[in-house]
Amino acid sequence: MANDNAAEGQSGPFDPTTASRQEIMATFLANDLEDGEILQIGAAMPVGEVAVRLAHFSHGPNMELIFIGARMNAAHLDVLPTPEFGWDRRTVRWAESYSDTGHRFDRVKDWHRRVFFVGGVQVDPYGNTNLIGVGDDHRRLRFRGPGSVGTSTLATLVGRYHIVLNSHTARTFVPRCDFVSAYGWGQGGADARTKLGLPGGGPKYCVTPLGVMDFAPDTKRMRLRSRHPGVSVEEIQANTGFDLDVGREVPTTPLPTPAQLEIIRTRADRRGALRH
Amino acid sequence: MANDNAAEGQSGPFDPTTASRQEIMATFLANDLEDGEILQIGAAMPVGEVAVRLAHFSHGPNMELIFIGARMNAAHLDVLPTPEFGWDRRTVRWAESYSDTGHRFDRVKDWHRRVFFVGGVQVDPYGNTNLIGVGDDHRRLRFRGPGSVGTSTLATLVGRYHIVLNSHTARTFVPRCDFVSAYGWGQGGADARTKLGLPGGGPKYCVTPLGVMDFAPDTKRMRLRSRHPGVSVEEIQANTGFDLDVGREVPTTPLPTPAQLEIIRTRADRRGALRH
Amino acid sequence: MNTGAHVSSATRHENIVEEADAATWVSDGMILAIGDPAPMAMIRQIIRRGVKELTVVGSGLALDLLIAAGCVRRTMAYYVGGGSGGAVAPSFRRAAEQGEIEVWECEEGILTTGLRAAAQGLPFLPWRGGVGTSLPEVNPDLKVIVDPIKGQTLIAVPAIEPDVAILHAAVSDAYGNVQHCGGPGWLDLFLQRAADRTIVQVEKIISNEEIRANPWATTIARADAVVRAPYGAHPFYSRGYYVQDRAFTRLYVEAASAAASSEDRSLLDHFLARYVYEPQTHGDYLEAVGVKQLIALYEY
Amino acid sequence: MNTGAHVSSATRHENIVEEADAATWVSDGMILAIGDPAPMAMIRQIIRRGVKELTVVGSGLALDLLIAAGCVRRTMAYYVGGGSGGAVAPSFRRAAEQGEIEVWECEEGILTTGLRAAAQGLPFLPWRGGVGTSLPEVNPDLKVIVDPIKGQTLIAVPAIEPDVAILHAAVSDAYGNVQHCGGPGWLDLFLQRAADRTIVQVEKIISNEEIRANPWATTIARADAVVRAPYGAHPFYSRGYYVQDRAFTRLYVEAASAAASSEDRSLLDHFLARYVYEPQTHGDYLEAVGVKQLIALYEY
Repeated sequence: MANDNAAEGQSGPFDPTTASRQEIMATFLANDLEDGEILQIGAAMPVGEVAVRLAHFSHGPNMELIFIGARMNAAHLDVLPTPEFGWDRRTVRWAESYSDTGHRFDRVKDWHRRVFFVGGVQVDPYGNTNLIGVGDDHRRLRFRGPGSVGTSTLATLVGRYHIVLNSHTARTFVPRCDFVSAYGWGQGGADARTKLGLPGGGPKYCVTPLGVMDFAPDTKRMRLRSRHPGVSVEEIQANTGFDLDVGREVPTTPLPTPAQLEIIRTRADRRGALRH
Repeated sequence: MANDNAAEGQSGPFDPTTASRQEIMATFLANDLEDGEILQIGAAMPVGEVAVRLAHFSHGPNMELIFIGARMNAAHLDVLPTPEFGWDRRTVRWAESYSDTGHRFDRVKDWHRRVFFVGGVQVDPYGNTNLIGVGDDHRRLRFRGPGSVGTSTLATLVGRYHIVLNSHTARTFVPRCDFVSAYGWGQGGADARTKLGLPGGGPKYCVTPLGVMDFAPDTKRMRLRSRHPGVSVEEIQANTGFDLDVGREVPTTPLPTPAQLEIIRTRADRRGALRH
Repeated sequence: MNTGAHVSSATRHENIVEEADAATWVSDGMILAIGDPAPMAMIRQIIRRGVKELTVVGSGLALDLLIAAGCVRRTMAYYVGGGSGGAVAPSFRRAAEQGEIEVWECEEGILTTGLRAAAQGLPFLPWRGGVGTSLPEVNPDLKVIVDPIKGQTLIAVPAIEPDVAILHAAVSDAYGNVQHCGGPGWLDLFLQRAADRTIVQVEKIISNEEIRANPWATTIARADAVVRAPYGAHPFYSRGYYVQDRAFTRLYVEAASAAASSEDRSLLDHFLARYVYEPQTHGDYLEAVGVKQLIALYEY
Repeated sequence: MNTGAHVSSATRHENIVEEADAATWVSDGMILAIGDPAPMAMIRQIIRRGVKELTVVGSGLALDLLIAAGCVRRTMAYYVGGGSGGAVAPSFRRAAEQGEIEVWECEEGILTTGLRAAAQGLPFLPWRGGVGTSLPEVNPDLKVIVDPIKGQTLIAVPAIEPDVAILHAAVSDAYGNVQHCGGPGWLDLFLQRAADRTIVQVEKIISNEEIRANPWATTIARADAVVRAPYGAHPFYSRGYYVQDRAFTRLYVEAASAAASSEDRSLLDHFLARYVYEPQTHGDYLEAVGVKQLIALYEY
């Protein structure tokens, strides 16, 4: 267990106070993931990738990791390299199956066990996200986004998902998305998803380099859950384009334990993508 | 060409007058099949199987033969054994691809080039066929049929199909099918299929041990096209439970040429399933 | 959420289940899907347990045996032929004609469509095959619809969602990564995707390393249970291992035909006693068949 | 019907087509689907021909190059990322923001559904993913419907029917029996099934006997044309052969980004001239890249 390594303490080689913000983000997400869950990891999502590996190596020996079409379980391996080669053959180096032979989305029955991470060029107070673009007129956007990828479908069906953003600014956190590519909690309310018949559990956390947000159970409006070490509530609010619900006391996001940091730095993120 | 072997003539080892009725049926069907077509062959359809092989070996080097999930081209082979082992692995012995990996019916775009043969426990004057059963009440049939297999879909979509029956009796040829599992020409009329939006070309011939029927272009009602050698028009009509349209003169179904009979007996039907 | 950080030394669970335990997944009134090649070891175990009132998505003589043993209330089958023994499987034919079972009349394209709807989490999918036929009349679950885009006539097929699918395959690792030899069976992957849970009986368990040596050959990732059943499809074929035992299936068809036509069940009851009820396990069944008969079926 | 009996000595036709001839299958205004790995040899040849007003079902930098070269009127893409070079592909971004191309806004599940509808000969298929989003608002071809069985809200996706799909794969025989190495690309089989005609460019033609030695490995049966194109996916990966040439794609992204942001097309025009217009054939292109660069990309 984590505390086994506590003796190494704060000054050891994996001193938690040396954790970067991205390492803190990955640890927070890893702590949410449960053994037996299915993790689908998109391209260019280093925080999510490391979170998944950390969970898999620390407490998730029955997790299934899906990188692109390759489904793997690597709990028995000392290390799992990031599939830096994109879609070439080595992505499936550790795979046990390859789902991409022309029947994608042909079994969503176990997607209640599936968790994924979604990004966005905009996110609103109800966790709706936008990868389409920014502007009033879809035919002439001010900023054209990359497109919805598979997020509309995944957000509809998976057990839960987390919004993970590389930056936290008022340009990203907007009162209302210009377009919604992944439906989160719509206009709010506990029934925001059930009234549309959406089976998936919706967004649970929104994790950024400044802190962690969640959604109030009744209104499903975003609230500040924790701030990362060294970040103030004011800084977060100032970089958020709408009023965040903030409790009386906002705790600090937990640091990784030394054991977790050791796994991150020696096995889950060997290339050090999150180190700085 | 066929006539190359004509010198061997009527008294050679492949004397056409020795052709069995089933060999005549297979030859008639083979003559209808064109090079480049895709032939889907169901189980327990020996006449159809031999017809396909005869066409493939004689004039169809670009045909694709589909036995169960196995797609093959065997024009280069001297012989193609009947897949007598059902669905075991040897069915695909000559295959070039195997389509049955969970995406059946996922490409019907080339089905206009596909031809198949359908049987039935009943057939009506408009070429509708019934594999469901006989009786008034579906919940208590007098005779329970085997079920529709894939014929409802195939009959809807393929370029054309032929009804091939092992027996020709008034019990099978009925004024109206108790149930229709494969829609042929409905209630008749040239627009019987287009008015339902069915893309397939419908049944072309109905071939039995007594003769060959087709469908009048305007009414799509069944008419007698030819009788097999030794069969009279009266015998056919007496064994048909409705009035067959009969022209002034009903020709005899053509015999196989010696060359065709040689292919049947030495390559297409080596086991002699049709010999008697 | 897990509260706080945790590093666990737990290891990966294996999915190997004993046949008797796996059979308890199937209980009265469920929708059971059986694959092709037929998972006969499990089917015999289910009959032994005396499960009743099943709706069975299946075909052929394996389905017929379940009907003969009184396990079935409803069939969802597009074809119930009698193998080499006749055009229609005997017990199915008799039970359907007597009204003892309900036939959810369908067709291959329609069944496939309903299974796909379940697998995709959709309440229905449309299909064109069967427009104009009697299928929507004799099966009120099939609705004739006008499509919302082009106004064409189609059939809306409701999701078909088996509680349990049971399949037979060549090999699996201990974690349920299944690889077929010579391709998966006819509808098997459709059944697996549509079902809530899937049990795969296999000829052999192989190492995880062997699976990972060729992940593209994995046909089912993480079956919920794998059951060790060498010769487990007997009397039917298992690709890469053995062919159908036609003498044996003929024995069954004769017994079942006699029961169906003459109402004399003695031959059938004898068959069921000897080959289903008396063997306590799949191993006992194989002893009853005899190793000489089994090895005579090896593919060549 | 063929009149009378005939025994012909004709032999089987081969499906091998030269790249220049295959490119003539694509003409102005068509719907063109391009696979992943990207069939770059054919794409360069299509650009050389000056085809215009295409609707392209595709993604990523291959699509971006077609836009940069002025071939595209409309995109049907769920993701047009910039590879390692940025979040959004530069030419796509600029053309969309300027209104020079029309974006048929979709998403992976929705695109897949529309392709499947075409492949199954259906006017539409329903999908749940995207309910509640802006997709049906910004793409009027997507209709929000109430399902006829259970009354649930779904999205009806019309059939997406490419005139031609062009893919890249490992090997094929002369008759168009294609076998991928390491699995077919992401949407490739959906594209092939939906398209009227499919061209597959391959690293290598192999014998029919090699195909028949493992028919289960055949991913596309009888592609309408196969084009010999060793290194034909360069600068992208080809599984089992080579990895992406990141230095080369960076070159393109820099050139295209400069054109998009500063309206200075000189770098981009130079890139297009050197690597697309000046080489007359795929062989010429490979000479321009250089064999040293190519062999440095071999997988390890």
